[in-house]
Amino acid sequence: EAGISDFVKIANEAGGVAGRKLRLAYEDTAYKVDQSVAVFNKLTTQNDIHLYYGDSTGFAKTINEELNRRGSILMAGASFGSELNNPEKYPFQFMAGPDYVEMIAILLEYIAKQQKGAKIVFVNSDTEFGRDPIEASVKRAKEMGLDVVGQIVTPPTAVDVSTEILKLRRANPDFTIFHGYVLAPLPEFLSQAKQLGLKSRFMGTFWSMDNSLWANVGAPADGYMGVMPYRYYYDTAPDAPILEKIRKLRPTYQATGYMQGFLTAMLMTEAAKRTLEAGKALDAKNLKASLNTIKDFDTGGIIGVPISIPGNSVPVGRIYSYSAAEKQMKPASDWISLKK
Amino acid sequence: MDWLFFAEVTLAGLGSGALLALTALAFVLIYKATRVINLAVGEILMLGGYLFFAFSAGFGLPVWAAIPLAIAGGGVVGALVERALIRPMLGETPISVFMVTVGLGSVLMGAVELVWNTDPRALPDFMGATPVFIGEAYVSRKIAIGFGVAGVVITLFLLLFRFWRGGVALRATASDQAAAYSCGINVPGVFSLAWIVACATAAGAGILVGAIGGISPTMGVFGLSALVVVIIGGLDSVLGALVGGLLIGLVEAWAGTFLGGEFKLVTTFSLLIAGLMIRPYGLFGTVEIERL
Amino acid sequence: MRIATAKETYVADEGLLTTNTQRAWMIILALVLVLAPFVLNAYWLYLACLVAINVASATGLNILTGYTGLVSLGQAAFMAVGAYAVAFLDGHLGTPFLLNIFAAGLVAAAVGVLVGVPSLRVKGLYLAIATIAASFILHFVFTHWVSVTGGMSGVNVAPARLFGIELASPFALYFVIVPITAVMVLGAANLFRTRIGRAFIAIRDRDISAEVLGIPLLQYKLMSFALSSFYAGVAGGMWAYFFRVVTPESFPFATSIFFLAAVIVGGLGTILGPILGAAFMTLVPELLKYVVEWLGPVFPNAGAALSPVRTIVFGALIVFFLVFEPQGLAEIVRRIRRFFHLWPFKT
Amino acid sequence: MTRPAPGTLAPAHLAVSGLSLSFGGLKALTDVSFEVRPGTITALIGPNGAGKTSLFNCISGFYRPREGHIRLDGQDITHTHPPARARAGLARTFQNIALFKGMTVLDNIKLGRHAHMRTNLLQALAYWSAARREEMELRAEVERQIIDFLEIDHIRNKPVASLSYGLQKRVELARALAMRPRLLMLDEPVAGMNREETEDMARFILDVKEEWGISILMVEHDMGMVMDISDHVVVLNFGKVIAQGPPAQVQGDPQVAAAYLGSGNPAELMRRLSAIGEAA
Amino acid sequence: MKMTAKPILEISNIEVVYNRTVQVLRGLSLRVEEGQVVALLGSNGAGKSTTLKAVSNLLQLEDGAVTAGAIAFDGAPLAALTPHGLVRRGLFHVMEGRRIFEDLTVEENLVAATYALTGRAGKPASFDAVYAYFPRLYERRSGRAGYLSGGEQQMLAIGRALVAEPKLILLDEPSLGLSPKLVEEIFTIIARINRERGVSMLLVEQNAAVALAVSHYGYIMETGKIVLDGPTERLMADEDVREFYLGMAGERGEKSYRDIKHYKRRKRWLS
Ligand SMILES: Nc1ncnc2c1ncn2[C@@H]1O[C@H](COP(=O)(O)OP(=O)(O)OP(=O)(O)O)[C@@H](O)[C@H]1O
Ligand SMILES: Nc1ncnc2c1ncn2[C@@H]1O[C@H](COP(=O)(O)OP(=O)(O)OP(=O)(O)O)[C@@H](O)[C@H]1O
Ligand SMILES: [Mg+2]
Ligand SMILES: [Mg+2]
Repeated sequence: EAGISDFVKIANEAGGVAGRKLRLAYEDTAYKVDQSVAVFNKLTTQNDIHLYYGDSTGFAKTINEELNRRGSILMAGASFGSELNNPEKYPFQFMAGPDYVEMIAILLEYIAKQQKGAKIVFVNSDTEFGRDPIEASVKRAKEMGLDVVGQIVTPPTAVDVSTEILKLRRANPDFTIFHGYVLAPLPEFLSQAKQLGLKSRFMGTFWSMDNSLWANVGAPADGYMGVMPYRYYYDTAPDAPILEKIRKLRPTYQATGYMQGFLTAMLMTEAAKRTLEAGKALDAKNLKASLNTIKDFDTGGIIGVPISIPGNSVPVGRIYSYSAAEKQMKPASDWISLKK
Repeated sequence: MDWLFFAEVTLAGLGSGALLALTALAFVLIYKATRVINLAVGEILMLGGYLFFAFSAGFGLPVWAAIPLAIAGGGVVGALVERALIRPMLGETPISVFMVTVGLGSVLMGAVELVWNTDPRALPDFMGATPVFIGEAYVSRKIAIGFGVAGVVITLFLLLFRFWRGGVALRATASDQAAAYSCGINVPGVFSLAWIVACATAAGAGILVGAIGGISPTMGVFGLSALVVVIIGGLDSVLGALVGGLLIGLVEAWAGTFLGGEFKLVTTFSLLIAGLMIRPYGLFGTVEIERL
Repeated sequence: MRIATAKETYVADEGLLTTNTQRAWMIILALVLVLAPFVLNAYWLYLACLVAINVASATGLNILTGYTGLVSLGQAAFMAVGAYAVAFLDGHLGTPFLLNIFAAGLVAAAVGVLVGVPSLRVKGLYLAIATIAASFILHFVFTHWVSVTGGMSGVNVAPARLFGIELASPFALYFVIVPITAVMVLGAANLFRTRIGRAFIAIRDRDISAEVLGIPLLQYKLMSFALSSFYAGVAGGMWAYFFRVVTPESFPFATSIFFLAAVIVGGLGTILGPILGAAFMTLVPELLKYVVEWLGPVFPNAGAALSPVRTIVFGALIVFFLVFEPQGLAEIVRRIRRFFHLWPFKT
Repeated sequence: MTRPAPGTLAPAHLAVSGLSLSFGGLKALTDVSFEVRPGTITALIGPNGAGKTSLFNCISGFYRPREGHIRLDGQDITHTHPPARARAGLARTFQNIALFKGMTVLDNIKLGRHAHMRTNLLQALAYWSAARREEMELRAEVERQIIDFLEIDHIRNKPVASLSYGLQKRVELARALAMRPRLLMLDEPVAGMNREETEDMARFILDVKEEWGISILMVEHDMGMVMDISDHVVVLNFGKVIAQGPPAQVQGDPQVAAAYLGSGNPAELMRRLSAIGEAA
Repeated sequence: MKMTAKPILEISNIEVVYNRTVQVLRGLSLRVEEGQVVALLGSNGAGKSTTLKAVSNLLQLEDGAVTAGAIAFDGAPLAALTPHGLVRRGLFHVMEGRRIFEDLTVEENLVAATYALTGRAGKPASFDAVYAYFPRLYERRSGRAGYLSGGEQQMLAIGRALVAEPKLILLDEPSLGLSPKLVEEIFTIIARINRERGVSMLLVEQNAAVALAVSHYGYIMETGKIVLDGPTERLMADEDVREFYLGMAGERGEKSYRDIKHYKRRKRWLS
């Protein structure tokens, strides 16, 4: 939310979109589907809205029918649900990053480079979020000649994971890929794995990749890796002017969600801009069309490479690894863009 | 079949079962004295975890100070809740009081979110990391410690109710407040005591659970699993809490390992229903008298 | 002669609306309901429909919990069953709207009976927990019976059509949802003027002596379960047509809590209760948004704090009502009525 | 007062033979046999814990006897369900009042008729003519026959919870009468009532017998009343029948006196008690 | 009976209201003197139990309240004391309808009663006396009290009072549901407890004959007021008391229930 509003501010200072100013209407939704739907109806009846930023996968799915019915709004969401990355079913939605399958694909690319035929275990929580990419990823891993030696599912309310650890110990992989967790029970996994001297390295996806999460996990967190589509707040790479702007705007650390929002707003605006410049009406179809025309687009450094949006997602990412010493995620690879 | 593996899984199950039992104890104590199922136990457990977090990570107090403080904090909450919400509900239907605790849980959860926001956190590690080995079998240190603590506390309560007439007072109060008064039992006193002790216990359990699984505003759901335990063991039986806890712990461990994690919940819940059909008041629960 | 006159008075005395003022109010209410959609905007219509759906489900739960004394925390699961039933019928068989809704009720009722079977042996809060267990098991079915439920990703529902008209917008749906709910509420009101309603209440108050007085316990407990989950099923069916997609996440356990809360806050064992309760519990979070907006200038970052505040308010409301008004909103209304002697409902 | 005349109901004949019941080790009833003749009042007396209520519970089907038979008009009902027995014409009141606290007096009484009504779920939901008619008939009948008869019209619409003990007992009787009983079982109908109310209740019981033509089985500790109004007395002690016969005869029985009646003579007792007074 | 002796219980025109709406007691006054047994008679719903609950401070549990008047126990105003405090000071209330703890065993019920002794010096409580008075309870001592028969429960209720060794016992219908023989025994016991241990008693009882026999002084209440009181001898001579409470028809002595007329003569004091 902060990310979006900041971008809007910046954009408007820069003269808005084709002379028009962007207006931001915001409502919190507590990630409850019916809440979100209520908000959607509220906002869309109170203001004439063209671009909408929603929250959960559940909401994206629930509201989709309504979007298609109205055909006036282009929506992006905080969710990277791979299911949403389907232009036929979700014509008027997109996400400012790779979907979960693509995230794991990026991890796999990295692993494949590191070690041929590495042994992999997938660990996911038994939730919609957690199950999302697993099937596809296992398939892909096999295709890539990687050896999937185990799949572990933890119940949604898992606190104690020692039985899962025991399984992991038996499987003894080179890489363990977590999905469907934010933090718990990862620290317990890592520390027990250390206790047992497992050689495996641990990897995760977007939601488990923010620094603040790992701040007071301490030693066990060291070396935890994962895929992140954006640069971090503190990244001072020369080709990232926009991060300078952000740091000026907000002196303190901003979480990865901020970047997500910021980029989403940027892409939406870009789409709107292109639509208006083409002199078309701001309806969902045109917006989406012009969004898909985005090719090798420079995000001002939020993403290290120029991006394109072939479908509903931005299949780009980079591996970071956590350094307990500096309490920061550090780049561990180049930018990896998947080509379909 | 890999027996060592089986043994390790079993041990792990017993370990987490003990934690469940400890939490279940909180339910039992309150029910014994007030015939109330306190669904907020889960949230109080969470609060315990956060209090510990605040005292140790926040104010940087040493662990030996933070733990008792957090537990005491739980007790205080218990006292306040009992005085402000439960006592006015005397004589209302059990459902209403049950619902009050549900509301309470929601309030606590919101409050925690407000203060510490929603993202999960890890507790500073205070249990050390060197793994425990029983024979060949590996046991996570934290689980082992949790098992020890839970075991001691529950045994303590078992002895207490066995040899102390206070146990009678508790049950008398639950059974008929007016009559309890007329026997000279300090009914409000009994109520407060039960709530304070129970909530303190829950807070303590929260520290253990948090140390293992980390803390987050949603960790209250752990209370739900503990509730299953109490129902299987019997709402008003400390022994039931213990046995039920270990039982569920084992079942979950085995189901999780040999069927797969997604089967843990279904298995326990099916077990719950089957169990109730056979013993409607749990393994050790007091059977309600039905007479004409 | 006495009989004749007596009969006269009894008929009147046993009516739902005893006084003319009550009838007058009823008519006014009806008019309001009919005219509402023409004045309300899409947002408020959306809420109106949502309230109606929740009222239907809450009324069902009230039959089971409020009148028969069997506490259930499975209402959400029963709604889900209804919703999936609609999705399946609509998707695979393409049967007509009203039939699907009705069928949804029946399917849910069947499941309800199944879940109710333990209720003969299992009592009170033990039963409540058993229903929780049942609803989690159902949830497992929803996520794993992919061929019917579409698993985690759920199933979509085509817009409802009635007499060739497509009912997609809240405006259109309002005109089917609200009447259906009204009929269901009326049914409940009638039920408790007859022997069956009395039997339910008797079971609530003292089930064993009820049996000795000639009420077959199991049959009636199951009947109550069936009826209440029928209501849930129909509500779920309407929900499905309203949101047009059903996923396991559509009816989380929290929803069951929500309904129990609604019934209790509204007033257990009254017809008016669940109506008020459901409306109240549905609208408060929305009103809260306006409060926050209104506070916007005062606390700039109120928006961010909204969701925890909403959680707190939700809980605080339940607590507040139970502590200060254990009989719920219905009791307040009754007091007002006693004061003014005119109100539509005879509770 | 309009006199009820449900002549359709013939008074029932109850025969209990060789009934035995035990709870774990405790033998509550052993080989109990007795009869209730049509249209008579039979009193069941005995020390506390003798098994009177348990016997009632066996007859109304709440307890399952270990041995023996219960026959109503010759047909064996030992193994039928309680509701079936209610339909067959067994009605009872309870030692510890068992009214439905959530209902008004009227609804409590109406509930008694449940087993004899037909309305099904659908009719009930729609309150169709059938259902409506049935309810109206019931209401009229209850008003005319029962409420007037027991003189409780003034409390018709009160919630039973707020009534005093005596009135609650009367409502219980009303509810039992609404069950169209042919055998009425009363468990301590006048316990906790003073002389005056006892007289009223006695009057009602007699009327029920004489004017409604209903057989009555009654447990009661008030000897004055039992001896005055009952036609036949059965004495139970430790679950066994130790004597039965006409009141006078039973009262004379030394065994009964020893086990149950005590001195049996208030005047004598009063002398003894005040004697204790002097002693101090 | 001299009214000068020190009262252990003094109720001066109290009013009691339930649920802030139903007024039940209307200015009721009554006193129990040290060592006396006082009988309180009255028809159903007169307010006898309410009076006792008011004395033992248990009204608020039923949403009732004393709205006027004062009650003093052993010289001290009662309003200040908690219910359990009262019990520990020696006022024990045997409640109507045998309120025993169903889930506890018989013995545990007695243990619960020992809480009345907290804060009092003296030997540890023993239940021998109780079991001596009620052997039946001894047989069933380890069984759950809820399964006792009505009468057995009544015995247990009174047994608890014995354990508590109070100064004043409030007895609410102790004979309820007891066999004639047991009624005699119980009242003999009551009389003995009073005469031997000097325990004062306020006795609510429907069996007027025995009640008046054991007591020194009697009150008769109707609809929340005392309508007649006096030493028992005088009450037993009263016309109405004889007819309505003792069932004596004029001179003919005991009258039979069989020849009760269908009309009722109304009590003089009600008109
Ligand atoms: N459900 C039960 N479980 C165990 N014991 C029971 C049960 N019901 C009754 N009893 C025992 O059986 C005996 C008879 O009980 P019952 O109630 O029939 O006596 P009663 O004749 O009715 O006595 P009272 O005149 O006091 O009511 C008593 O000793 C009682 O404790
Ligand atoms: N909890 C209550 N709420 C409302 N009214 C009550 C309550 N308890 C008693 N009453 C009313 O107060 C009046 C007196 O009740 P109480 O029980 O004191 O009478 P009683 O003299 O003890 O009668 P009984 O001889 O039947 O015990 C009755 O009319 C009763 O309806
Ligand atoms: Mg009995
Ligand atoms: Mg009384």
